Amino acid sequence: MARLVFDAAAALTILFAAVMVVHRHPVKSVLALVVSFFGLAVCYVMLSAPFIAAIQVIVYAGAILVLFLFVLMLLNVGEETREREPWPFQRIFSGVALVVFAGMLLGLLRAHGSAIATPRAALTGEIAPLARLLFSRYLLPFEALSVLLLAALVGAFVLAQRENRP
Amino acid sequence: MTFPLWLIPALPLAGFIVNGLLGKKLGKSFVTAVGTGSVGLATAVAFARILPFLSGDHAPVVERIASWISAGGFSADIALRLDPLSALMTSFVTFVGFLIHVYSVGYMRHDETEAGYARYFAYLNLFMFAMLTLVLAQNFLLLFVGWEGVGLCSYLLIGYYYDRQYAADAGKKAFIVNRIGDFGFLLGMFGLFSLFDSLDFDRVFPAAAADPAKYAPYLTVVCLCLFLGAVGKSAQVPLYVWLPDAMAGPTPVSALIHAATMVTAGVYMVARCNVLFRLSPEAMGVVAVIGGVTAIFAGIIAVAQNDIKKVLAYSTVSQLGYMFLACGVGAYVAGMFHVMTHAFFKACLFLGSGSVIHAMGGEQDMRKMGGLKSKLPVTYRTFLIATLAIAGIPPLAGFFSKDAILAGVFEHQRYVLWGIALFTAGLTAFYMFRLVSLTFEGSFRGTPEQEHHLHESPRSMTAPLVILAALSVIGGWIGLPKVLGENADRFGAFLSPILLPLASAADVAEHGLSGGTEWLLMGVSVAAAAAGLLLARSWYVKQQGRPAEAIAASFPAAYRLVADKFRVDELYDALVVRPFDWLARMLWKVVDVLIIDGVLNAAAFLVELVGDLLRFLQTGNVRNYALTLFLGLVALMLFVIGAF
Amino acid sequence: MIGSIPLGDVLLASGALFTVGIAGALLRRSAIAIFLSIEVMMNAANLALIGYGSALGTREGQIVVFFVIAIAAAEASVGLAIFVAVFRHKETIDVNKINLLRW
Amino acid sequence: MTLLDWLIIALRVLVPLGALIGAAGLMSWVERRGAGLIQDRPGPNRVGPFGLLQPLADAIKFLFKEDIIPSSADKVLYVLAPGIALFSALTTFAVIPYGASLPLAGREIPLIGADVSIGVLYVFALTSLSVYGIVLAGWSSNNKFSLMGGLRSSAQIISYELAMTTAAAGVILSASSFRLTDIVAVQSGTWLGFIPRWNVFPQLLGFVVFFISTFAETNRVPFDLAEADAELVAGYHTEYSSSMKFAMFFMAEYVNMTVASALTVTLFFGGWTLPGFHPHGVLGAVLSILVFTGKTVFFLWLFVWVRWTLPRFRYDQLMRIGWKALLPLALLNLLWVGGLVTLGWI
Repeated sequence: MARLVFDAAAALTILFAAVMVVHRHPVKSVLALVVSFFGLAVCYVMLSAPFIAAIQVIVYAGAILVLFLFVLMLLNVGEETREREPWPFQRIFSGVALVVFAGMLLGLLRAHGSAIATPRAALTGEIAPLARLLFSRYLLPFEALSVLLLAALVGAFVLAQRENRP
Repeated sequence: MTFPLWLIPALPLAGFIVNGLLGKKLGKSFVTAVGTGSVGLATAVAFARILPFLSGDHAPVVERIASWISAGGFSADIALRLDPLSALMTSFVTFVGFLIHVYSVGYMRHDETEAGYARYFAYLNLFMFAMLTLVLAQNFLLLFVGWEGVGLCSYLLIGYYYDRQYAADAGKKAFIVNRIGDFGFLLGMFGLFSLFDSLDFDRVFPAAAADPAKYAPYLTVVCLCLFLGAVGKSAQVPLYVWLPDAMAGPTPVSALIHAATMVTAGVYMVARCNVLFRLSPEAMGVVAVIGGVTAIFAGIIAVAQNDIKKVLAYSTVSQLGYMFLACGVGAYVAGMFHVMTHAFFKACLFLGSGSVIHAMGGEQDMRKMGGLKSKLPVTYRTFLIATLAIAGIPPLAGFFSKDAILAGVFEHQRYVLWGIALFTAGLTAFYMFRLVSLTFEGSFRGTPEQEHHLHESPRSMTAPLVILAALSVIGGWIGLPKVLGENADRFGAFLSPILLPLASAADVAEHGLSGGTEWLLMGVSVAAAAAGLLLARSWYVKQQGRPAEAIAASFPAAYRLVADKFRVDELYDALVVRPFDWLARMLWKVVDVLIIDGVLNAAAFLVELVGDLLRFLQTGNVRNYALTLFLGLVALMLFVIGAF
Repeated sequence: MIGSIPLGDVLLASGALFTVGIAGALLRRSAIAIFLSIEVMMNAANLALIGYGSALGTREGQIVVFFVIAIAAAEASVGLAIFVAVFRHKETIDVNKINLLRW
Repeated sequence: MTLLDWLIIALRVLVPLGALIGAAGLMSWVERRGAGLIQDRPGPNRVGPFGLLQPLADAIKFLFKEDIIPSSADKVLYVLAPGIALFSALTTFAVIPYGASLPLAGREIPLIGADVSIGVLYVFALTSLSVYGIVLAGWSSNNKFSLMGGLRSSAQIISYELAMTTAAAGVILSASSFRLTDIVAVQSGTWLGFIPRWNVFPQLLGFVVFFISTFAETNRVPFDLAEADAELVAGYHTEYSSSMKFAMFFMAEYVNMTVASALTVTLFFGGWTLPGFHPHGVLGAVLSILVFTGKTVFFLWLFVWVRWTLPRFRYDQLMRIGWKALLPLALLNLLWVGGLVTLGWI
């Protein structure tokens, strides 16, 4: 049952990620990605990470992708036009490399996929242990992250400012 | 209350700092107070330390101030030493220095702007600091600091009138020639350190004395290196050329630095290292020969000079040669005795000449002077006394010290050198009385304007003259020869713990001069001096210099040679300066421009070429870069998996 | 019910998602689409982390994912600000046309 | 799991859902009657007693109107947008406990849609999704007024979400749980025998910030800049001319209001609890639902009251209040609660 749900959600995720890549209209791409990330959130729930699932929806779907939409609407970016590539080998090389890469991943998965034994202790969806870990052993990275976010805030503000200063 | 030793050099240093930083703003009176006051205080402190020391047991006192350098096995302290030798040096350096500071107040007052006045006293104070550090140092390294410090001040003060080309050139010349000597001194220090693992006097000298056989072979080299330093600093052949040019500085500077104190630092250093030199007869021989050659060589040049300060400068070189001659034959006490008496009368002579130049409005050529004795009575009398002293007329100071040297040379059976020294003594009397006669006797030969301007110098200038003249008279009485009484040579007795006699007491008894011989030697030297004196008087006073002109006319080539100072500067120019100039040009034009720059340019061209080709990889398209990145990733993964 | 999801499924999904992301990053020309593709790649990595964490019974994977999401937020804000600034000058976000940094 | 279990689950979800939709309809009547009351006029009073059937009449009208899709609109998104809005509004209620447990057929049935461990986060996740409905509606209409409305609204919701989340963090901190049933549980009982242990008392500041933020989140006056009829015609739903899709937006607004009130009650006013009220049995369960409803209705009335009393803010004022007043206040509240928790006072 759980596997079924997970597989379905994963399939949805991949499908809509592919839609995002294929779709020529950026707004549609973003919306496809929203759906994809929803599927991913479901996957996280099934993998007993409900907190991450909620974060995924709140931050990714609720903030980051909204920001993308925002910028798209602000700039009024239209559909991607069909043009000749300035460097024709880009597509061919990319295709070949992608096939090799995918084949390699599959091969690796087939050879080593079951390398890890069944879990020693199944995780529960409790948040408190996660919080304890986050605020004890990973406190320093957590605080560093807050500084990073502040820096990003200031940086984004400066970059997007209109250059009409005297 | 005992003052610490460090106060003696520290006071002039403080004066230097105050005058150097603030002097320009605070005016001449302040600069005068600080400049002379700091040296005066230093003199007072020095005598407060030295007078009790004289009555004590003369045991060396070492006062360690701080650890200076400590690296591996090497360590050097900032430590000062008071022993008979440094006490002697300190006493006359501070005292003569103080007098010359006082004299400078009168000499410089009208000449200079406020800034120049402050600069002058700042440098002079710095010089006092360096010189006192030099004489009080407890190890070679600190001594070297003072050594370099006085060199620096010498350079600064020679070039004091830096807006005059010849003064600036003279400063550079002094500095560069001194560097050659300093190079030797440094090598000598390296040698000492490698031999003794220390540069402390109290460790080097006892170690050397304890095991002469072990160190003697190396010490010849070390001593010659050290002596090279002394040759540079004390203006001996062949490095004497800077000293006559150094007269470009203000006259009090010539008196202080280039007559009384700094130039005797070489003699002091050799005397300080007498323990080392005694172990190397070869080095001693070199010292004696160089000293003798310098004495006569400079004396001959002095005869043909017309510039009053140049005559005194060559005279100084000649007298310094005397001192080294004494050291070279082992008569260190005589050498140091002459250092002291020479400081008195030569300072007096220079200051007197300064007074003359002052009165003449800057004129230095003796041919334009004459008949000044009535116009400058004080200057004339003191100058005459100092001249008699340097000529070696008893019972003035010069007689005793010069006699001690001649006796020392004779005693050690260096008869050729003795002959040279005796001839030089006569020569000295001759050119000094030529100087006095041309300057003070006869009638005035300058312009009427100069004659109108003639006047005696102010009190602050004549007072040091009088004091120094008095010292030129009585300064020799502390070191009377043995024939005048068993305990007459108090000077030798005082220095004996430091300057051990070359031979043991038994040797002295065997080879020592008998009373009769000594009387005879005295008589000979007085006769030589009197001969020179009388000859000069008859030629230049009675016959108005006509015999000298006649001689010069008969031997024009020889006269020109001597008047041109044997053309040594030209020789050096041809032998050293031009080849070096040529080499530098070669290195610049060929090695640097062609070879080094060529290699660099070729490398830069290669980089540019490669960059020209590689830049086509930079398409500016992010997607190309991303693809390249991904291709690299795939390749890397394939490699890791082992698919290759 | 959780333990019954095999790790192989998770990794397969993660790998597929990652490949899709790379394909988007290499083939699309709109800077925004490339950015989105990069986000997809990051999420693929996140999925793998969560999957391994679940399989190993540890929460460290979730911690890392938490950090990744926060950093992605920072990155997105700065990146989009750059796009806005670029668009203001070039009137396009087609990366083929943004190639000033070339010879 | 028997059929009965499935049935119970279905009922637990569907009954409040129906109630919610019904409440939305009722609220449209309350709003208009309230407006009448405040503006000293009757309001709708023709259909049924006191005009109570007016919502029904409106629903029938909406259903039968012609459904127009603008020709230049993006059709898929245009249709999808109101669905997203209503969906996110309705699903939020799933994690809010609306009563004590109900003993029925030998089992205790918790009166909550789904008692999940990340309840509060779930609420915020869905709230943030509600932006999509508005943004997509604005964009897909291909109308500049709609687009401006959509952009304004999304910026507003994202901004106020920060203040709201931070204010709610105080509650989470004092309950040390994201689970809403836990949050309700810690608020039962009293201080000193007569003050209810509701979060509103120690965290009055947090409550004020939270409640003001809910006005912005639901696009209600004084923060209804997205609609702002005077400037933007009707904002993001200009092109949704009175069809069923407009009705869905309309309903979404009232559902959101209801959910926001319920959430405020749950977080700050003890949910279904009352001091001295220990429900047991079916009656107790029913009473607890009534308590919860009563509290919620109070806040719903407050929404209406404010709407017809206060004027609208300017857009820059709105943003300034959100970032420079509410967010710092919420942080202050968090600091205060943190201090209280550290000292062990709550």
